[in-house]
Amino acid sequence: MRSIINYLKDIFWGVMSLLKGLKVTASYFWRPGAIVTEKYPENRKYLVMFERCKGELIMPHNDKNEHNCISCGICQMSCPNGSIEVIPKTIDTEDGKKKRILDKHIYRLGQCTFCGLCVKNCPTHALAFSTKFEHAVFNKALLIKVLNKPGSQLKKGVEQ
Amino acid sequence: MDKIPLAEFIKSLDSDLEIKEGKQFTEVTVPPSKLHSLASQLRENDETLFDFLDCITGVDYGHDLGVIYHLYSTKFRHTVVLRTRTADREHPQFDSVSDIWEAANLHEREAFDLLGIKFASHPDLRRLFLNSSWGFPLRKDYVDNDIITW
Amino acid sequence: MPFDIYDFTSFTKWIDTSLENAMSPFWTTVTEMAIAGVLFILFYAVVGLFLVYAERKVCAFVQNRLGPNRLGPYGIFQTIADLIKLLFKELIPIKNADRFLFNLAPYIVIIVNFMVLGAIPYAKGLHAIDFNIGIFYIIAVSSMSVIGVLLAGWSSNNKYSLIGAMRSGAQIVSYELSVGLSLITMVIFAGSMQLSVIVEAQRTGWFIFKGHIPAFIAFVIYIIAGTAETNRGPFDLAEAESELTAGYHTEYSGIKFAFFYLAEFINMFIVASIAATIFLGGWMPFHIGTWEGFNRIMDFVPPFIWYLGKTFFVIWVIMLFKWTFPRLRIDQLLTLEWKYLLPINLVNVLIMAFIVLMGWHF
Amino acid sequence: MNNEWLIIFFLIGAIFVGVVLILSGIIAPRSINPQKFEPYECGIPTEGGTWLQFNVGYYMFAILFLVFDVETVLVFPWAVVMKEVGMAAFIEIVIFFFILGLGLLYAWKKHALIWE
Amino acid sequence: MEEKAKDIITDEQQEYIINIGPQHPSTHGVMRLVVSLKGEFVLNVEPHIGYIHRGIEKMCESLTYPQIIHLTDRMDYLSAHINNEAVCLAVEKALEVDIPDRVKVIRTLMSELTRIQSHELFWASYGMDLGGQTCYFYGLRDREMVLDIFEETTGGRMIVSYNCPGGVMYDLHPNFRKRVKEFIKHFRKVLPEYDDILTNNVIFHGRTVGIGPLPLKEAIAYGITGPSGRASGFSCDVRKHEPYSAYDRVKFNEVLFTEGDSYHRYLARVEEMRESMDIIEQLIDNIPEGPYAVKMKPVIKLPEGEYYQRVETARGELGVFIISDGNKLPYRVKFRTPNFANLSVLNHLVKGFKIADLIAIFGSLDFVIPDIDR
Repeated sequence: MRSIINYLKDIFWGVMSLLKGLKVTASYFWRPGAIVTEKYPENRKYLVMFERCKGELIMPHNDKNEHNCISCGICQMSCPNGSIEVIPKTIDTEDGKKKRILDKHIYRLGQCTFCGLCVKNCPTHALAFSTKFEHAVFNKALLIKVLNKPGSQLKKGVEQ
Repeated sequence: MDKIPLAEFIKSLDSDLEIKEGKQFTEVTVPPSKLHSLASQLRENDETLFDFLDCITGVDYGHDLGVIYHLYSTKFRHTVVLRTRTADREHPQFDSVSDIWEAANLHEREAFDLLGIKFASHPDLRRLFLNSSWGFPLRKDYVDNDIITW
Repeated sequence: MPFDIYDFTSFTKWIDTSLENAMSPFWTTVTEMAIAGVLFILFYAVVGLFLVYAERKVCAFVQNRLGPNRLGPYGIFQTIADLIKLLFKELIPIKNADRFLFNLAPYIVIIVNFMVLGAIPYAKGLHAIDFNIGIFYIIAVSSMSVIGVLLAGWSSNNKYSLIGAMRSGAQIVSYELSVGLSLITMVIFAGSMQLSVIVEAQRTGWFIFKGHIPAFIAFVIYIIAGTAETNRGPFDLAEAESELTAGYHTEYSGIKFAFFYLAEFINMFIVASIAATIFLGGWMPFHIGTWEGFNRIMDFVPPFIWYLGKTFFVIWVIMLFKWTFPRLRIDQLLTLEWKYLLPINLVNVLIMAFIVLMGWHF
Repeated sequence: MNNEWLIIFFLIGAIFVGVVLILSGIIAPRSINPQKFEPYECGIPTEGGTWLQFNVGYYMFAILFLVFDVETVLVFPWAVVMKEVGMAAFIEIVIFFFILGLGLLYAWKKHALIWE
Repeated sequence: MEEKAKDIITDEQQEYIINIGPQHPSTHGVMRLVVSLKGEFVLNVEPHIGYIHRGIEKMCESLTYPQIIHLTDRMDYLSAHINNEAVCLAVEKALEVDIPDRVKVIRTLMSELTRIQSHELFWASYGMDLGGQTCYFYGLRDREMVLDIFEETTGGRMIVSYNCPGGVMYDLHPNFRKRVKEFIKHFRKVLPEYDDILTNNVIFHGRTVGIGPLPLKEAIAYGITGPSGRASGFSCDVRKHEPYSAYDRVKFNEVLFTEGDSYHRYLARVEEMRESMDIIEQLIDNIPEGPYAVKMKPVIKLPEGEYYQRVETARGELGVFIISDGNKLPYRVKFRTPNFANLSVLNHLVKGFKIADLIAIFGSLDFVIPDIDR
């Protein structure tokens, strides 16, 4: 007798548990408001990324085409993967001294792991992360970027 | 069990052992020949009861190869570090502790794979990650021939 | 009766007579068969494409997603695009496979589909074959699709497929019984195995309401066993994705895979339409007692729509099963059948017989 | 409508599959690569044969199924005439199902209903 | 013909060998299990690993301590933050730096959020392993909320790289508290749905209860830690026994069961999500003010010696063992990763169960393959 009651109980609880599960899924089916899909390519125009999002490394330039990089090479040293290469050049300043300025700041996006050590360690805040996250390219060579814009200058007042 | 009695207790098991109080744990240096017997004593003894093998680390000390065992007791919540080393770089061999702790099986295979340290009477000593023609990459004299440069 | 306004009998009769006037009886039959064949292929394709789309949308909504939404409004052309893609895919012959059986398997599953589809009453007069042993025939033929699955798995020369095939064998030996017994319950009630008679008997009320508790139990068992027979939902052991990657159709590529995919959906449609026909009154409209105004409004909905509505409701339920429950293990599958469904079914048949005998039904 | 209509459904099924297969065979591309014809086993060549003797484990179920399926076939005609014959038919089927149920119970208690 | 007959006879004695992986839906990564079967029953399982071995331990020997941290993200990518924390704690312990309270609380909060998102993914993928595909989407839906919290504060979603020796890289985002509270509120609401759809489901019970039982003695001997070990009754929560960061100031229960089967391994994780929410609720309203990092020397050199630090990741005990020779580069770094240790028990557990149970057991141990391979 006991076993028959248990048997019926099993059936009852089994069916109840299944119905509970069905209740959840069916309720979601009738609630289109719960849909969380991001309509990604369409929402590009009004897509707002979080301000700290580590999309890719950039070197902010102001409107006079000036950057903060003094080509000290700390970012290059602190990068764990060797994705940064700072190529300095020496120029003669107006008062006749030799001065080391940035020639090329090469950034290999394909090697970057977005650890943020370069941005954190930069003494002059010359580097930052942009929120651009669409990195797909057809040619690997395009992943090697030069961060300083052509003809850019060191911002006045940034100490060497 | 406190730290001091633990060291003393291990000393009482074998007075030849070199025992020192490290910053964190009691550290015992064992000659390879005594390793297995000491490990099984530590495991079985009611005073120590190191029933949990935390970690086995193979180390290349330059000229010596060594293995470091972190043992932990789930009852007394204390840890002991066993160290052993050998100068034989060609055929470094220690006794396997995988019969004392089953967990040692994979850890020892890993040490064999990456450092070439053999463990006698290990049930299944094969390369774990790498294929058999590979060198032993965690050795300090390992030279990688296929470094890919960008 | 007011709801016979949509009667296809006169329409088919008219075609028949006008054809007979034009040609000899033999050619009349051939032409009729050709027309029916084309219509059924069209129906098959449309239902298949729609069900694939519906499945995607149902599962997407259940999972808080949008589902296909790129091709056409709400992505309705997605399945057509998929079909075209599958047509353009390479058919890969597998090394050492049993070539004959490998190619035979998709034929079997599709032919079985067609043979069952022909025996289903879609509306009054829209009924290709009306056997007096209709239920018997449907049970017999529809269970053959599992043989296609078995052959596909066996012939593929693939270990996953073989295990999948063996599992489908287990499914044959279990859920056949439950389907049969739950339909027997309703045969007792209707006193006939002819589908058109059964539908006609539900003019005064659907069997699921007339037969109340035992009919409802039979309905639930039928849905469970039918889901199992179609290799779907929590019973998709033969293609158990997480263990056997794709099970019996691992090695099928391109359009051959599409056949199995399509057959699975049409099988689901068949199960649902049998459930709709036998339990939910087929193409009969929904009536409430003697409430004439309501009944009259219901009558104006065409019977084909009623039939489709009921069928798609059952399909929706079966789809929810798939997207809610975890998969059963092989021994759970057999336990469910032999220890739960079969005894309940046997008792249910007796209860139903007793109720019919006593006239306790509505 | 006659029963020879079955043939037409058999035929349209076969024609449907055949035509689509031929169509696909014409328009689908073909490329030869020996690796592609290997059976899929997660990208690793298979070890050992595929068609080995395989322990399917539902032998007892298959026998039981045979028994019960034959019984079901017997019950169908009964179900059709149940209403007309009345009480006698009901009593008969109770006895029939009782014996059948005993058989199932026997198998159950003998642990034949356990997957092995 | 004769030859063929001979083949069949010899075949009879063979086991039926099947590869599961490296390209398989339920190995959660590139891992290969060579399974010997007899019918549907598993005779033996041999894991073949190393498909994504990257030699992190070797790489660490040529990187400075702050640089090592970003590699640990890649081991157990689902407990990325906790892995980072382990290295930081080891370095800080070696240098005997005093860590501000704020950092401790931030780290604890982040660790617990990490644990929740990891267990959510476990729940999601375990449901999918057993065929309940919808679970996957519900789990990911709620996990996205945690990832949003991470992204807002750290800039990374999964690979956060938020720790640095001496503190964290940036301060918490002003929205952090609000978002966490929103998430907890939402999550408390959906957890009963999780239970309805999977935990209490009768099919799920049938699939997992009593499958792959692991007694306490064996759990300890095999070194099974984390929720898998605690399901067997092995009290191995490092947060309880060797509290680090702010775990000594919060109250929480160590989730312990005794059965140790797949169901309880699963249940331990679900319960841990509740415990983690409790911890977060205790801390979220009283994050102390203060600096978010201590100023460290630009070049971190650990004094000569050996340093061992245990932390509790979402999968078990992670041990970071650093041998320093006083340079800025470590001499040897060893990660005692939880998944590597847990892997050793797999063969022992699945013997005699069916191939479907293999998936259930494998899933319930919750492997992250890069953590095994390192």
